[in-house]
Amino acid sequence: MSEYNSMEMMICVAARFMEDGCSAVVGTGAPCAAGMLAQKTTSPNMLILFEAGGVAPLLPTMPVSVGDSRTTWKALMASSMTETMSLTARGMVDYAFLGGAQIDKYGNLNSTMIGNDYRHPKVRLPGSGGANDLASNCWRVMVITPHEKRRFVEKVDFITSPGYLEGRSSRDDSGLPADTGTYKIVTNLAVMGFDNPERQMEIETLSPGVTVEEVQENTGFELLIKSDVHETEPPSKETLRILREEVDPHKYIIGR
Amino acid sequence: MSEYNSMEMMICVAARFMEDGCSAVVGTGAPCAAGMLAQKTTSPNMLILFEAGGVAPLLPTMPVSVGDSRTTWKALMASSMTETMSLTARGMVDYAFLGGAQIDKYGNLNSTMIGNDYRHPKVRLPGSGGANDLASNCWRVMVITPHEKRRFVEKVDFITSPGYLEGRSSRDDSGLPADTGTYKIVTNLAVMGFDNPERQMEIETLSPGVTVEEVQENTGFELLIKSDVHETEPPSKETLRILREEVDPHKYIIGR
Amino acid sequence: MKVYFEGEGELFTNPDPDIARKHFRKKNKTLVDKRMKIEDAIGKFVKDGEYIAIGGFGGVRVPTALMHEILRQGKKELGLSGHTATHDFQILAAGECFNRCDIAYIIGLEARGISSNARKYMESGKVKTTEWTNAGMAWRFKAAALGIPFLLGRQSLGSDGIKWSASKVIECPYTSKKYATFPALYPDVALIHVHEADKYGNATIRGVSIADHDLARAAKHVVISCERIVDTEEFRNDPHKVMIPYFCVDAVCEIPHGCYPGNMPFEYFSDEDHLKEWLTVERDPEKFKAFLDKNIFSCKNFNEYLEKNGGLDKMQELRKKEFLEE
Amino acid sequence: MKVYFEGEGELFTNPDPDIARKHFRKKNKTLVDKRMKIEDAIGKFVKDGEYIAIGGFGGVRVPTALMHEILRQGKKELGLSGHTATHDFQILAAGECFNRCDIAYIIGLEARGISSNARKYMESGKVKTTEWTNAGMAWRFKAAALGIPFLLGRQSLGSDGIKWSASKVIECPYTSKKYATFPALYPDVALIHVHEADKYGNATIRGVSIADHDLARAAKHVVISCERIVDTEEFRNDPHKVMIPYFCVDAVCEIPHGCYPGNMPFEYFSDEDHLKEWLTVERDPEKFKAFLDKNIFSCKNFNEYLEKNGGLDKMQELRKKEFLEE
Repeated sequence: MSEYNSMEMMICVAARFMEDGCSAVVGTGAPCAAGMLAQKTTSPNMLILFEAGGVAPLLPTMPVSVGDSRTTWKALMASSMTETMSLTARGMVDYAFLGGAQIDKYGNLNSTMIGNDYRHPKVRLPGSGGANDLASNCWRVMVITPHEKRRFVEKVDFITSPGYLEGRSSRDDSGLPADTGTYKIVTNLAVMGFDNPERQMEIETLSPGVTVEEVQENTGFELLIKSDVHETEPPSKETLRILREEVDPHKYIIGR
Repeated sequence: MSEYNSMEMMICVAARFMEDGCSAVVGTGAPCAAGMLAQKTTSPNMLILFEAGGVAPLLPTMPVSVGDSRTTWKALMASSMTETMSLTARGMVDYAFLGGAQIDKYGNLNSTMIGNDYRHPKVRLPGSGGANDLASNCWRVMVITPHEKRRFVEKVDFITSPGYLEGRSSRDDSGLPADTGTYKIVTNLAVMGFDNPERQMEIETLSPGVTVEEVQENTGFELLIKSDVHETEPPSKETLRILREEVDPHKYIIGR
Repeated sequence: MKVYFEGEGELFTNPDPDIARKHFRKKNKTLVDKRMKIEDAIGKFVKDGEYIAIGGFGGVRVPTALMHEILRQGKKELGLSGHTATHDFQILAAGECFNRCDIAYIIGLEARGISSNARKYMESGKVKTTEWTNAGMAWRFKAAALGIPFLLGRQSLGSDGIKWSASKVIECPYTSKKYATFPALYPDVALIHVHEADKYGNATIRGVSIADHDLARAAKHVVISCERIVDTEEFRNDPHKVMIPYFCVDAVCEIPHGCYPGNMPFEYFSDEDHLKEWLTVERDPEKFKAFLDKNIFSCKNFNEYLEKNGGLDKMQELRKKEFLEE
Repeated sequence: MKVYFEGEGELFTNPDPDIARKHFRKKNKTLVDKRMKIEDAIGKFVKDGEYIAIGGFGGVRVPTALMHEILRQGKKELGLSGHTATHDFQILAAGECFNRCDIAYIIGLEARGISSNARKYMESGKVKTTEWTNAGMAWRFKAAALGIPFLLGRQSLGSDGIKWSASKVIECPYTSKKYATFPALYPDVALIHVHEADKYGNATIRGVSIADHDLARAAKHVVISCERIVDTEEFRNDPHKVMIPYFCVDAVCEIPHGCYPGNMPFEYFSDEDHLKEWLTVERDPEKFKAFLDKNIFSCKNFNEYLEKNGGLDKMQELRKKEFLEE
């Protein structure tokens, strides 16, 4: 594990899921790095969007805000939030990258509050921002997050951004668009998906040297385990070089 | 009557109703001439709009289309139909100028079809265009039209643009915004309004030399007559000069 | 939440965003060269029986060249969005290309008069119609562009038009007031003439955009004709210019003067004489047939049509007229 | 047409377009000079107890100078649209200016971290909240701008947020599917910082417009601050530039660098050091009070704040950073 840190690993693994020619709304930080890396490796024709209105910029550096001027640097459009959000509603956007303080076994995300009373939160968090919107209308949600027991909970205190809600058909039943939902969770320990009838989080691949038990120990609920679970392919030297030299030379993200 | 023709008279009279600082969506032809004349006389601060998106142009000549490039000549915005129509929906537009093949005693206008079967019209007309939209959402509708019996009918064959529908409160009951409706009908014979509880067409002023009987003879239904009916003030020489020299020097409209 | 009323008009397209979503998901989001010949663009993207919508405003920024090609290729049984349709409607009626129409404004050419041939076609019983308004149609494109099944409005309430529309009148659950609903319109194809486009389909419009911002987003396929192809750098250097992004667009045809005899704002004014000729010659079916043969069916391309109607001299004259230099 | 569900959240503003119509009817459509001092603009148009909305995107194109003035004038009990609110929220929370808030995004400064003071204020029980999303709030402004009482969307469906929103879930009468409704939001005042405006209030924005196109149309009053006043001719010579027309606007304040320490696209980048200082100093209430006194309350105008934080040198440095010349 000494050849790369876990942030580098997560970014490289997440980037790999971006098939060529896909479209994605990315945020600041790791998602943006993953998007930029994908464009330089697996998905040269990827369409990168930012929720405040940046469309297909030639990102010169990492943005500090999803609305800052980097997101429209040599862009094809400096549009609006309404434009980006309506693109997701029309089904034009394949991927959204989201995070949260908590994630549960159905891939629901919480970024609103900790506690059990909305009117009196133990801890107030920022709220949805555009996360709920993207989780509702993009085809697939990607999550890049450190794997911690306090973060991976049986049930989130507040569903800010919907995953599969209570599993099975409950997402569809709520009225959310068909065939959408949380796609992959990329952590320092594993890659997990929901490709099962229960729509529960399931270990698909394990980071090099990590065991199923170790993942389970760091998770607050019981994970499903895919029958063919195997090791996550580590990032190639070339991919790491591109990430370090071209995507994040100042180590804003990968230096964390 | 030899000092001006009836088109000149109607334009001058209609322009007079535009109080200073009002806003109006105008069409091509007489309405546009009335708007331009008002700007040069009674309403120098009038905001002129065109339904296809022209906002506050410095009209160099008469447009041939409500979307042509004259409607955005030195304009403040070359916007969209959505913009103009949403302005009317928000209550930002005082006046709309409309016409039609038929008008009835409640000020309803027909520009869709002649006949009594929509599926088999005797004569197909262009349809609403933006007329219904403007009649629905602008505060006041102005009509400039020749006064003919076949045009002024008891009941229009088809309500394209709503006036007071069946009179009394029926316009409000339909769900149309409160305090809106047909305001003045300016013809070669008279100016008529609807300022009565029945919301029926009522003679307010008569063109010089015209009698109530003459107006009634040219109307297909019984008109109400305002108690203080009097003569329409004829256009002043200065107003006529501006109309002829500055508004329509090529006599596109007033030469008809 | 009450539904007070439902119009009897037929919905010619399905307003369900989920059907559109499946299509849009598959749309190519890659920067690929979409320039093609007009014959190929119309041949590939306008199919008999499909529903088409025309950008611009009747005689303003209309894709005349694309429509002539539809006639030459003999497209039939199209559905048509009659949204502020004037000369565009006249052309497609001349070819009897459509058999159903959402009507906001048809057969007329605004102040210029009525197309007698288009009127005859609409009175022939050959065309199924549903009745709307300009804002109603703009709202329908807006709903589609927003990915929602309908938009509210108060236009149409109380009119006879709403009876022959596919609007419904509902009670607003917030205000308890009546509002009409305008169902999303996702055309199969939109044909839009623009000022400039790059080879990928990024396109910029000057002058009024009418409903084309939303139309380009609502349509399942978009064919762009443009006055000029420009380099993508022009857009990347000023990302406020693009009104229609490339991923909405399927074909780009460079056709200078492609809106003639219409008015292309900031380029050339309408040829009022030629539009008058259309209106006049239509009254005599024999002459009209010859007129169409000459101006459309016998033309190998759009330039031949332009040449037959004054060529470069006329184009320069109309440019001067646009800039009030006549 | 079923209503499946109604959120428990309070509506802080009335979504009825008829109430807004009465106001908009009276708005001045005359070209009058609306330039005024920032003190007068805030004094006249931001009244205690009213509902305000801030343009821009938190740390991008925010009207910092206008917000500082709100604190200096001690405005209280405002309603606030917490739409992509970051540094703007932090400032208004520092002044405890609001007591109710529509929340889409608050207390955080995106990747920079959480404002501990803003969090404390939101956890204090002093602020009533209703929960939304970024698109939900954008939809609410869009509905208001279109003059309709609500807009549909599928965002929020299935989430806990919708329980604390004022959305309703209805059955679409066309598709029989579930959609959430987003009630129109007509703020009493919108504060928007722009690149250029003329003295009448016509305003142009570069970079992303976020929801400001619709916000400017939804608000009953609009106060514009701008980097530069320009002559109206600039707009008349290119009528594609104006995003906010004069008749929406009530006051125009020329305040160069008026968005500092935020990022003004194509002008200057954000001052990340100063934003970090805010986040750091907030953790110590005493220090934070002194910081606010220094940077806001004791400043006679916005230039004094700029001078205290680096003055012209800093402004030039941030301009270089914007153009990647650092």
